[in-house]
Order: sequence, then structure tokens, then C-alpha cells
Amino acid sequence: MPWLSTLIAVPVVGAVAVALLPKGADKLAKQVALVVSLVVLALTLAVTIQFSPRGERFQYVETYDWIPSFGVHWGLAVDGIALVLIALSAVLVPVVILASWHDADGTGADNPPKRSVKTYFSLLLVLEAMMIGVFAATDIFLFYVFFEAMLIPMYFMIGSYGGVQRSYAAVKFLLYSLFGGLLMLVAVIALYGIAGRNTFMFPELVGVITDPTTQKWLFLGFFIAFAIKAPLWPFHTWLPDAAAQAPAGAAVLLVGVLDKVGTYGMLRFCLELFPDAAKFFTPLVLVLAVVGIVYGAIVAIGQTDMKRLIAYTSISHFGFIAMGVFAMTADSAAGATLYMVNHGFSTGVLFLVAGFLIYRRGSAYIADYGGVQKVAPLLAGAFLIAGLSGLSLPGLSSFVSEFMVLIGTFSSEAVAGINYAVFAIIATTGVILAAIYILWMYKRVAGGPTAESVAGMKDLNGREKWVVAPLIALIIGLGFYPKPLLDVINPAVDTTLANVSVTEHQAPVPVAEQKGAGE
Amino acid sequence: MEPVEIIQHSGGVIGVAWLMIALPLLGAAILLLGGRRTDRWGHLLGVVMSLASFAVAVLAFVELLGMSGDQRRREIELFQFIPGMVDMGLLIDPLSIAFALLITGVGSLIHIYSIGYMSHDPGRRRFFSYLNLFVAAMLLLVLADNYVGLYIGWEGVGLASYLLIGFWQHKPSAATAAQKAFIVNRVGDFGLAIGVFLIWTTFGSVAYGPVFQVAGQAEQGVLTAIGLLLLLGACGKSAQLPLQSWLLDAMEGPTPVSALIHAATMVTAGVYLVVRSGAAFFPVGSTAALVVTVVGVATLLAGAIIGTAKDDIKKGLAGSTMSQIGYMMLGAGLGPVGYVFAIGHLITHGFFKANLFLGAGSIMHAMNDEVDMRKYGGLRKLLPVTFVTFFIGYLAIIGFPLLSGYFTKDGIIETAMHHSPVLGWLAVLGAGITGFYMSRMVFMTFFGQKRWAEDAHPHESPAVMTVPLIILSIGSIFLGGYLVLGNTLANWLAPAVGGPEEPIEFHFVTTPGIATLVLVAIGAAFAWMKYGRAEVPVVAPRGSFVTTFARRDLYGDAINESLLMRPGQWLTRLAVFFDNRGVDGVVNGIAAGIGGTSGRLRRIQTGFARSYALSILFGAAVVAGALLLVGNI
Amino acid sequence: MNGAIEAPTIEYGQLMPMLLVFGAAVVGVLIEALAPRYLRKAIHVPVTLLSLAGAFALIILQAVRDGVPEQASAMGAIAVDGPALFIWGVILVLAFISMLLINDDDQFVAQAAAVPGSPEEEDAVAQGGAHTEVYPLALFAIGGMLLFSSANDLLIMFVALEVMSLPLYLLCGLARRRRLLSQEASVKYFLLGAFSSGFFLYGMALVYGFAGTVDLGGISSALASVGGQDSLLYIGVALLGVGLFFKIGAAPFQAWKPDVYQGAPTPITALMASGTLVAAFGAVLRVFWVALGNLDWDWRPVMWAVAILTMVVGAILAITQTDIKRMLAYSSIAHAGFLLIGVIATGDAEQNSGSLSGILFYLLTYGITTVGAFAVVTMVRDAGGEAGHLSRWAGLGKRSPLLAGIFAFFLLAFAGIPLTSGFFGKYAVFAPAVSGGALGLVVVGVISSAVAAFFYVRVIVLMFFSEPAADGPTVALPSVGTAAVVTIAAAATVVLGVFPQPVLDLADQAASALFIR
Amino acid sequence: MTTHYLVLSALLFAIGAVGVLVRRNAIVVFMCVELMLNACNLAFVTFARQHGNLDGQLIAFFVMVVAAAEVVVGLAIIVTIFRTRRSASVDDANLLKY
Repeated sequence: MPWLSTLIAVPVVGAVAVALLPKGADKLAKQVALVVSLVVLALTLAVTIQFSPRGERFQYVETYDWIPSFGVHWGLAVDGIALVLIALSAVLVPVVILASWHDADGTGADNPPKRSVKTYFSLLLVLEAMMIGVFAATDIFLFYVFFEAMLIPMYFMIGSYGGVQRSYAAVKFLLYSLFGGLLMLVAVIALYGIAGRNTFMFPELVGVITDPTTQKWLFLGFFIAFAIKAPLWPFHTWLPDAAAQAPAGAAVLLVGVLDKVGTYGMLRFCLELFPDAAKFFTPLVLVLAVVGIVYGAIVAIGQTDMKRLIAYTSISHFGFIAMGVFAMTADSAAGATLYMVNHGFSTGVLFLVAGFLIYRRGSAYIADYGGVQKVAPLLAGAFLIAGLSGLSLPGLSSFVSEFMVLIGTFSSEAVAGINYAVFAIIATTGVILAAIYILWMYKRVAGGPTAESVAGMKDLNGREKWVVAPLIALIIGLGFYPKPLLDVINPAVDTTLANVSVTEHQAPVPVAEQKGAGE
Repeated sequence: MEPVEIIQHSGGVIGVAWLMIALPLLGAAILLLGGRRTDRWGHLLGVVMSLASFAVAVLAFVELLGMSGDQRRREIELFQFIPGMVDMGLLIDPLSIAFALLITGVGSLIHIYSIGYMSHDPGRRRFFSYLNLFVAAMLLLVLADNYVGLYIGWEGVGLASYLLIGFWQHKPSAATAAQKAFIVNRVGDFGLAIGVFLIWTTFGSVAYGPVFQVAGQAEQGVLTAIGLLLLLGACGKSAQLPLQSWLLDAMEGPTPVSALIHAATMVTAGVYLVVRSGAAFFPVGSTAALVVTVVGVATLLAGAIIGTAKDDIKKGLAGSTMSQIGYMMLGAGLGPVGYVFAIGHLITHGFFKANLFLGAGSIMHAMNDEVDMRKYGGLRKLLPVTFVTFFIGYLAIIGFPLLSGYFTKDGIIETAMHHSPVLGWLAVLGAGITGFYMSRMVFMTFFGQKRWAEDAHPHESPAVMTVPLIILSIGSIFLGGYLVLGNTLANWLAPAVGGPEEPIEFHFVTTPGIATLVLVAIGAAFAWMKYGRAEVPVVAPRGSFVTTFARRDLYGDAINESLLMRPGQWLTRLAVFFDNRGVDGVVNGIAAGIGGTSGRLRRIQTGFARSYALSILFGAAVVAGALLLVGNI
Repeated sequence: MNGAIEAPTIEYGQLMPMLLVFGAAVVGVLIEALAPRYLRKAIHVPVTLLSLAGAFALIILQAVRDGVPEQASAMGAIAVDGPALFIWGVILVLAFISMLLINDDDQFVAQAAAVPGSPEEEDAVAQGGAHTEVYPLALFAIGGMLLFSSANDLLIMFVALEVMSLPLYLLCGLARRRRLLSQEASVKYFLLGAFSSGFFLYGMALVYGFAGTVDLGGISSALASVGGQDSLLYIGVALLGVGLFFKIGAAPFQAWKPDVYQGAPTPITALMASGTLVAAFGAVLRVFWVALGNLDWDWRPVMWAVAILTMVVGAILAITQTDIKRMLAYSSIAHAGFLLIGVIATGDAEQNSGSLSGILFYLLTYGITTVGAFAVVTMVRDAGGEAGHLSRWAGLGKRSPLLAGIFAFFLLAFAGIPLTSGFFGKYAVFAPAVSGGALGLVVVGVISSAVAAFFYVRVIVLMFFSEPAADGPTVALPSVGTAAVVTIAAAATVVLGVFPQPVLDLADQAASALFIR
Repeated sequence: MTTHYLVLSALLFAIGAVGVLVRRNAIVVFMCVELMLNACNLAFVTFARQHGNLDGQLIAFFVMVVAAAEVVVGLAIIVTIFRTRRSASVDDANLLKY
């Protein structure tokens, strides 16, 4: 059975169904959307369970000719990396649907206009299909198609359901990403032409481009697109606007999944297709990443708007991911992949809880809050836990990934005379800054005497508990036992790095043996 | 004699040692998830869990006792944490079990005490869940068999401390103090983390066993680096200079918290870290060890000086805690002999400082949460039990002969003397100051005449609070002697941290010993004249600049503020501005630029057909010219 | 000097589609002359549509039964080769759906000669019925397009150019509303058109002077043998180019396009924007590839400059437009630039057929989407006719989400977003261009399409993200024709955006044999 | 000797082109266009002579026919706009711009 095609088809069908519902049937639309997304989740679980980590690299392979004259296939398959990211999407979407139950209703303290509910939810489902597709695509052209098409539903979600600045944010988001995408398109075309294999299938293109100069140019074509998507400093300024203006649910998918396409692309395409170029540019990328980590964190501290703040923290986190990818050690890369997933969960719950607060108070400004902990302890508690995973507290999932990225980068052997330990050390200061921006925000929102504006604030209701609980459970669970994920990720990462001709997954050589070798 | 081999272990109580961590964790989980339903019996559950954990610790201890010395380092596998990097496991050895006993033992007492102390607080359940959480994290810290596990516990206790300091979130001061504690600790953790990275890259492992085995073979520079990085972490947790500033603010938390976390256990984690890694990274005479001792001495003096000027009883005790931990650090820098006294002092301090803090709590309980000693006075009649126990604690800490503090502290001082007289004498001086500020505290509180607020009706605390006090004070009396005399502790710890070549015999009459006693006596007498006999003003007088210096915590906060906070704020503002105007400015600028160009260019489209014709003609000319050019090249 | 002239052979079979269209046009004239006013439309519509459909059928027949002819017909005057057949097909399809728009009532003035607001006009309106001459005129224009794109010698090409243009000049002036604009558009188009055709003609003369023939094949062989080092030749080539660039609206010869597109009746704009462009590109390809193929090293650099200028001007000027039709005009300029990339990307036979099929596919996708877009424009009306000004489109998504949605979809297709036909169109042109060594152009192309995306997106923002104005435009209930056009266009845009393969195959076959000489 | 004719035709063409640019009256502009066409005719005839084949001559006839058709259409348009605007100046018609 074509599992992956089904995974893509189900939400599309669901989206159409939701869109075709009669005008008044808002509640029904929500329920249908939720059910569909749960079905997708179930299917994804089935796929995940049947996936054998140590087996073939790509599994559930589906390849049909799509546009023979362009050498384009409907090529789907997953390896460990893609699988976990698909799982991430499949988990987040139902949660988001549940969380944005009233986002389009026009209820909410800042009384926004009533908007079309079914459109919103069908857009969500379309987006889910695209997200799954983009990770499952093994045909580079197909990947590009999803990569670009994905923008449209998100564009409409931001543009017609977002905050006051929404259209500015939406346009900025679309054009910025589109620009990167078009540069990538040129690279894609050139890759096809230069490789001369008359196919876009990724596995057949690995290691085909050998000329270093060509590699560099093509690398840049891909990389810039991904750097904008991720986003990496200094291509990041669209994210705070987009994330701050998007409705919380959309923001979760935007930062939690869409942006991962960028880092995923770096790991999958930039590294494997252009290994030499990747190594050549590593120092540059690491510098950008580290700057992003510190810079993002510092700017985050200075934010007055919760969602913008979270967005900037994400910029900092994406710096970690990019660093992990390009440090090219098994630990760092595996850590980066794990980071993509964990960041999805932690930022997701952070955005959602912030969304709950904003829904109640009608303002995203931190200054408008205070003493929430007193009136709505559960809400504040969820907010705190989310924040703590944001500052990657040990025992929460994000710690493991951040630790692996840092330790991996730290232990990567010096290349081109630059010892990456330095980068790791600078990046580690992000740990301190994270504590500042998260705790300070929490203090201003939840601590101190209760501001009368939040006096009557309701605590989490049943639905919202169901939104928060699974994510927090995952965060804590993976925090103490990340092995299941890592077992899926590690082989895939090893293969990737092997294609980049970097050594396999192994610990650094203990000094004892070094000494032994010395004698 | 070197530490002994670590042996894989399974079965027995040690085999299930993880219960020590799991039980309180479970307790915390139940209390947090259970919500209001558990309000009625929540605190009891907390106590039970803590006691259960204590029981396991005792049994494990007994099982360990049953083994010969070279068998006493048992390691148990738990699970693969990060495949290929970290296998989570526990190391049950004399050192860790000693800590486990202290944590669970004193911890349980404080749990019990809190039942009474927090009886009126609506958030009591939450309080106990946090306490349980702390115990679990602290146990993970000391029991883990690898540095990552330790790091997790390390930050775990940081979290618990954050939650408990900020337990009364609605008090801005509390919220701020909690945040400060966490952030300052993070600075320490930064060092610890990098230390762990370096360990991993150097030794290809983070587990104690393998690391210590090959540690000797790494280059000296690397070892020193690791040592200093770990020390930075230790300074954060144990409020050693230069990361001491958070501890005094931490007193915003409920008093039992100050007793448990910020006196008896958590703040000693730094000492644990140093002692644990001692053989590998802080060998006697190494640079790292030297720095440890210097930090220790500096802090013990600083803490003591701060203690002299505080009118807030808890802050006074906090200062003294800093100072006492300074002693432990000093000891921890002095090799096996030092370890023995450091750990010894750590244990006895755990008792008498907890005793003192709980006593202070009991006083506050009586004086409806008044902490200003200038508003106390003459309380000994009304709070007999509290007074007696507090007084025992007092004698213990000033090192009154034959009480706990006497043995362990003098031990440290003498060992220090051995290594370097300077450090030694400074330590002696510290002891003298201790004598002063502790006496000052006792006199201001229990002697002299009443200076209470009119609405104060002091009364002795209920048994649930006094009984723990009594138990602790008993410990404060005898524990030191028991541990030191006859090398009980030394022999016990030897397998874990290595023991001195020849057994230590404790000399009762030594120059430094005498000197210490004299200085302490002088200090006490001085305190008597100033605060016992003389009238104590209710409002603190403008003291000399020395006093202000002490009152302002040696300007620690001022320094942080001017060196870190303000520049930090500026940097933040700058960065935000740069991001909006600079980076984003460029982006929007390009867009605006294109728009502007468009706006100007469209003016060319004048609407006059003849101008269009002109453009065509012009274009034709250009095209023709270009072609001619190209063609005739 | 014996008077024996052998009779010319004319392959009527191959030319039948074109002849059918012209025939229908003539019939139309007769109808105008003979049929009573109230009947005319009733007769015109079936005649016109049937002739177009029939012509299309004939093309299919030709392609299926006889296959693609090997050499030019009508004494080498007209080349009915693969590309020609494909382009004819495209033109006929576009013309057919444009016709459905033209059918729509009250687009055309009752009596062109009557002064607006004068009594004559009123009773002309009273007598009912628009100018039915539009049908024969349009048919003549369409016939001209067919001829233009398949002319195999410059003289025929010139005649075709005029046959195509003259009716369009008139049609531009026939808008029922905003007469002044319409007439102005007509005058401008006419004067400039005539002016440019003058250039074309002079260029033709000079080329003839060099080659001694106006037959495309002849010119090419002359170039091959002599190897052009003749200034007059270069000037001639330049002037020929000017004429053609004018028709496709390449910068700096684009000035007429916005004005004319804005002023002309929207259905006619649709016809011009789709049909004329396609035909003109057919001619451009023939002239530059067939006749001047041996001169490509000389004209390529110039063409580079023109292409770049066209793309940039089109994209940048469109940003600040406030009239929807004007904006679409600039967008069509930009697209002409993209297509020029394909024209430049020549090389060996394989390369050429690659580029050619890309261009053919692009022409089809762009044409259909364009007609659809203009069809939507005709439906958004307010008091004074079509609501041209963009500000009037604010909040359309709230008033009639379906229409706005479709229009947004067309715009995304223009922007070249994947899963729309526009994306594959661009790809089909860009991909061969890269292998053809025009990477630089492609980069410029993608950058300017990123810029272009901005103004397409801007319209979407207006329609969906801004609140509707109180007295916003009403969406006219579409006539069957208009509805059909929108539906067809939307469907085509989707289908070609998801399963382009069949049409791509067609284009490949058409392009495989390249042009016959 | 054909060069002179070519120069002449070029001159005529140039005059025509310039005329289009400088004259306002639509009719005159249109006449200038016609002049350009006739310049072309001259060129064709000359080249026909040069090459000694009849194509050029023949083309000239075609051009005349086309020109005639153009006149018909052109005058119609110009007259219409004259009737509405009461002016034949091409410059008056510039509502469509920018």
C-alpha cells in the first residue's frame, strides 16, 4: 500500500471536504478537520512502527513518472530524518487544530472580526499535506514544488487570520521565501542540466556533481533558499513579523515545521549533493549560526511582544540546528535533527500557551500582564514548563538535542585551522541568555502582584488541557528517554555523513589509546 | 592510597537504589498532577516519599557496610540515555551514600518541620511537591555515575531552588530573587557544561569510572582547564566568589527552603563536585586545587564579614553559610585529608546550619514572620526549646570545643596550615569573625530587652517543628566527634576519594586550635559588649563605611549591576535597534527602493503618442547601432 | 522573356484552417451587408465560433491524418510545419474563448461613429445590438494571426502583420464605456503600429537588398554563403527586429501596450494579449531562427539586452500601477521578456527544439491564463462600467470569494507558483535556457519574477486581506460565455499545473522537427 | 548608381520618421507614415533593379495595397476621435499615461 501517498492524500481530501461544507457548519468543519488530522496521525504512527531503523536507508519507496520530459517523478520515501519530521508534523497538526478552535470565530478579547472558519481549517489540512510531502519527497523537483506551494496556504493563514499588521507580514513572508525559492529553482535547473542524468531523483544525484566550483555555486543556490527558510541570521527579519502576526496555531506550524524544511534541506541536500562545497562553506555557515544564536537571544531579551520574543528565541535555536548540521559530526548532526523535532514541540507549546494568554487578555504585550500565576496557576505552569524547555532545561527534550549539538560541535576536529570548539563555547553562552529571556518574560507575565487587567482570567479549560498535555508529556518523556528517536535518527545521519565522507558515529579517541598509538 | 575500582552491581537494595530518586519524583508528580484533590493529604505524601527514600538510603548504606572496603564502589546500569555517549547509571559508593543519607535524612526532618511551618499557606501542597522534586534532583546529582547525569541533577536542583525561592511569586522581590538565583547559577553551569564537553572530547567518555581511570594520562593543561571549568560550576551552585550574590537574595524563599536547599544540601553540591573529581582534576598542589583553596578562603572571609552586618536573621545565616562552605572548599582543595574534613564539615554543617535556620524559622513563626533581629530580643524565656536548640547550633558553628563544628572546622584549618600558613591563618581569622557575628545574632535575638512590634505575641512552635530541631541539635553536638575521632569518616571515604597515607590523628591542643578559640572568644565578648549588655537601637545606625561595605554585601550586587546588568541592557537596546533599523531596514529599504524606482520610471510613460514614437525611433537607432557594433567586431 | 508563367501550386489542404477563418470573415462581411440588424448577431455567433472550431478540427485532422508537412506550401510562401500547427492550434483556442468574451453584450459601442452622448448614439442604443462588425473584424484579425505566425517569406509576413493589426486598431476603439479612452487607445495603437510597420518594411527592404530575396530560407542561405559583413544588412535586421519587438511589446518598444490594453474593450485586450502575442512570437522565431539563424552570434547580444530590459521594465513598472488592466499589460511585457529568453537559447538542433517546445508550452499556458484573467476583469463592475482602479477591488474576497479565489489563482499562475500552469511554463523556458548557456538571463528572469510576484501578491492582499469599501463594485452575474471562459481558463491552469505531460509531449512533437525552410 | 536612389529613400524615410515625431496633427502624422512606406517602396524597386529580379517591384505593389487599406482604417479612426474631441491633435489624446 502506498503509505506516503496516502499520508498526503488524506489531508487533501479532508481539506476539500471541509471547504465544501455548507456555510453555517463551523463546528462541523472543526470536528471534521480534527478527525482527519487524527487519522493522519494514526497512519503516521503505523508508518513509524513499521519503519526499521537499521534497514534500507529509504523505505516506503514510491516512484511514479510524473513529468517524464522534465525527468520529474512522484518520488516519495522516508529515511530516519524525514520520518521523525513527518511524525512531528502529524503530531502538531491535531494539537494546533484543537488549539485554534476559536481563532477564526472572532471571539477573543481583542475582538477580531469573524472570519471563514472552514477556510481556515481546510488551509490547515492543505498545509499538513504539503508539509508531509516536502519531507517525504525524494525527487528534488517534487521537493521544490512542495517547498514553494507550501507558502500559499500559510500566506493566506497569516494574511487573512492574523493580527493588525497581518498583510505586511504575510507579503514579507511570501516574497522573502519566494525569492529564496527562485534562486533555488535556478540551482535545481542547473543541477539537472549539469548532472545530465535526466532525472531529479535524489539518490541518483548524490555524488554526481564533482567539480568544486560548480558545487559551490549550486550549494549557494540551495543554501540561501534554506537560510531564508530556516531562518539564519541575517535573513531572519521576516520571521518575527510573520510569527507575531500569524494566529498562534499558524505560528506553531510556521516556526515548528515550515522553517524546519530549511534546516532539513541543509542536511539532506546541501551536505549530500555538494559535500566539498559544504565543507568549504562550513566556517562561514558556523559563523552565521553562532551569530544567530547569540544575536537572536539578545534581541529576544529586548522584545516587548510575547510572540516576537518567542520568534527571536527560535532564531537563536535555528542557529543551534544549523551549527549542528554543519559541524558535521555524528553527534552534532543527530543532535540537530533531534533538535528540529524537540524545537517543534517546545516552541509549539510555548506559542500555543502564549496564544491562550493573548486570547484571554487581548494583547501580546508582556507589559499588559502580571501575576497570572496567582489567578491561572495551570496556565502559568504550562507557560513555565514550555519556557523551561525553551531554555533547554535538563530533563526536558530540548536539553538532549542542544547538548548533543554543542558537544558534537565542540568535539569536531579543527578544519582549515579553525577549531570549532570556539564556536561551541560562544554558542554555550546562549544557555545563559536563554535563561534570561525566558525567566524574565515569565516573571513579568506570571510573577509579581496580579494586574487588574488579568484579574478575571480563566484557567486552562478542558480543550486547552488536551492541547498542552500531550506536548508536555512528549517534552518530558523525550527529555528522559530520547533513545527511541535517536535510534531512528542515528543510522540516517550516519549515512548522510558517510556520503559527505565524514567518519561514522563514534566517540573521540580516549587519551589512553592516543598514548598507546604514540608508543 | 588511591580510590578503588568501580564494580558493576546488580541485585540487593543497591540494585534498586534508583528508588531513592524515583520515589520523591513520583511524589512530586502526584502532587503536581493531582491538583487540589491532593490538598488535604499532599504534605503527608511528601513526607512519606522523603522518608521512604531515606529508608532506601539507609538500607543501601547497610548493604555497603556489609562489604569489604575495596568492594564499596558499586555501579548500577539504568538505561541508555544518549546512545553512544551517555549510559545513565548510578554510582553507590561511600561518598555518594554519605550525601544520600544527609539529603534524605535532613531532608525528611525539614519536610516534617514544614508541615507545621507551612500549615497556614494555601500553596502547601505545591510546596511539598517542589521539596520532593528537589530531593529527587539532588539525589540524582550525587548518585549519578557520570557527569551528564550530575549535570541534569545539577540543573534540576537549580529548578527546584528557583521554584522554591519564588514560591511566593506574587512578591516581586521573591520573583526577582528566584530569577537571579537561576541566572547566576546558569553562569556557573556554563562552565560546568564546557567542562563536560572537554571531558568528553579528551577521554571519549563522561562516566566517572573510565574518565578517572585515564585522567592521569591527559596533558596537564587540559586537566587544569577541566578543573577550573568545573570549579566555575561549583562556584555558581555553592555561592562562592565571584558568583555568590544570589544566595543572600535566595532567603526570600520560605525558611525551610533556606534550611534544606540554601544551607544543608544544594549549596554543598559544589563541594561534592570538587571532591568527586578531586583525584582526577584537583590533585594536591595542582593549579586547579590552589585556585579552589583561594576561592574558598576568599569566600569564607567575605561571607563572615557580610554576616557581621546583617540585621535580617536569615541573611545573617546566609552569610555564614557562604563562609562555612568557603571552609569546605578550602578543605576540598587540600587532597584526601582535606576531603575528609571538608565532607565532615559538610555533614556537620548540614546539621547545625539546618538547625539554626529552622530555629530562625521557628522564631519568625513566633514573631509573625519578622526577620529583623533589631525587633527581637529577650526571646529565650518564651521560646525555650527553640532557644536551647539554636544555642547548641550556635556553639557548634563557632567551634565550641567537643561540639561538631569544632572537630571538622579545626581539622580544615590545621590541614590548611599544613599546606600554606597564609591560608591557614586567614581561615583562623574567619573563625574569629564567625564567633562575633554568631554571638551577635544570639544576643540580639534571645538576650537584652524586648524590642518587638506591639502586635507580636511570641509563642513556642508546635512539636512537629520543635522535634526536628531537637534531633538536629543532637546531631550538632555529637556528629563531629563521631566522624573525626578514630578516623571513622576517613576510613569510610577512603575507597571513594582515596585516603591519606597514614591515618590522621586529631590533636586537641594545637597553636591554630588555641588561636582559633581565643579569637572566637574575643569575637563573642565583643559581640556581648555591643549587643548583649548595651542597648540595641531598633533602627540600624549609620555604621562606618566598613559596616556599610558589609551591609551592601561587599558591593557584590553593585559590581554585577555596573559591570554586567547595565552594559547588558545597553547591548540589548542596541541589538533591538540594529535589528529593526539595520537588518530589517535593509530589507525594507530594498523593497522601498524598487517601489521608488517604479514610481519614477512610470513618469516616462507620458501618454503622448509622439514621445512613444520617439522612444521607438531611439530604440531602433540603438538596436541598429548595437548590431553594427557587434557585427563589425 | 517568354510569357510562359507556370501556375503556382497551392496546397489547399494544409492552408484550409486559415482559409476557413478568412472565409468566415468574408461571410461575416456579407452578413453585415445583407442580413437585417436584429438577425445579424444571431447569425454571426454560430458562424464565427463554428469556423474557429472547424479550423481547429482541421488542424487536428491535418496533424493526425497527413502528419506534419515536410516543405513549405503555396510556393514556399507559407510554412505549415510542426510549430505552425501548434501555434495555430493555440491561437484558435485562445481566439475561441476570447470570442466567447466578445459575445458578451454591452462591451461594444452601438455606433462607433456616433459622438458619445449625442442623440445619434442614443437612438443607436435604442435600436439595440452592439456593432456586429466586431465578428468579421475579429475573424480577419485571427486569420492574420494565423498567417503571421506561419509566413515563410517576409512579404507575406508584412501583409499578415497588417491583416492582423488593422482590424485590431478598429476594435480597440469600439468600447461602449469610457469612449474617450477607447478611441485614444485606438489612435495611439494605429499610429504607432503603422510607424513600426514602416520600420519593419524598411528593414525588409534592406534585407532584400542584401539577399536578393525575401524568402526566409533564401535569406538564410544567402547569409550562409556570403557571411554577412554588410552594414545595410545589420540595419535591415535591426529594423525588422524593431517591427517584431513592437508587436510583442519588448522594451523599449513597449510604450503602447499599457495604454492600448487599458483603453481597449476588455475582450479585445484579451484577444490581443493572448493571440497577438502568440502570433508575434511565431513570427519572431521564424525571422530570427530560420532567416537569421546564421547570424545568431550577431543578434544574440542585442537580444540579451532587449530581453533583460523587457523583463526589468515590465516587472518594475507594474509595481506602482493602479489600474488592473494596465498592471496586466505590464505583466504581459514582463512575460514577453521571459519568452525572449527562450528565443535566445539556441544551439544545436536538440537544444533548439528544447527551447522551441518550451516557448510553445509557455505561450499556451500564458495565453489561457491571460484570457481568464481578463474575463474576470470584465465581471467586476461598478457604475461607470468595469472597476478598473485597483482600490475598487479591495475586499472582493469577502464579497464573492469564488471569483476572487479564481483570480488569485490566475495571479499565482502569472507569478509562477508551483502547481499552476505558469510554473511549468516558466520552467519549460528556463530549463533549456540554462543548458543553452543563458544562465545569466535566467537569473535575471527569476529575480524579476520575484519582483513581479510583489504586484500579483499586492492584488491578492487587496482582495482578501483588506476590508471591502462601502460602495464597492458589484460582481456582474456572468453571461454563459464569460462563465465558460473563466471555467475553462481555471481548469486549464490547474490541469496544466498538475499534469502538463500530455501537452508537453504535443509541444515536443511539434518542436521536434523545428521549422521547415 | 543605385546608391543615389537608396540615399534618397533613406532621406524620405528619415523625413517621414521625423515628421511623425514633430507634427501634431494626426492626419499629417499619418501622411508622414505613408511617406515612410513609400520610401520603402523606392528602396524595394531600387534593389529589384540591382538584383535584376522582379520581387522588389512586386513587393512595391503589395505595399501600396496595404498602405491603401491602412489609409481607410486610419482615417476612419482619426475622424471618429476628431468628432468626439473636435481636435485632430495627437497631443490632446493623453488620458492614458503613467
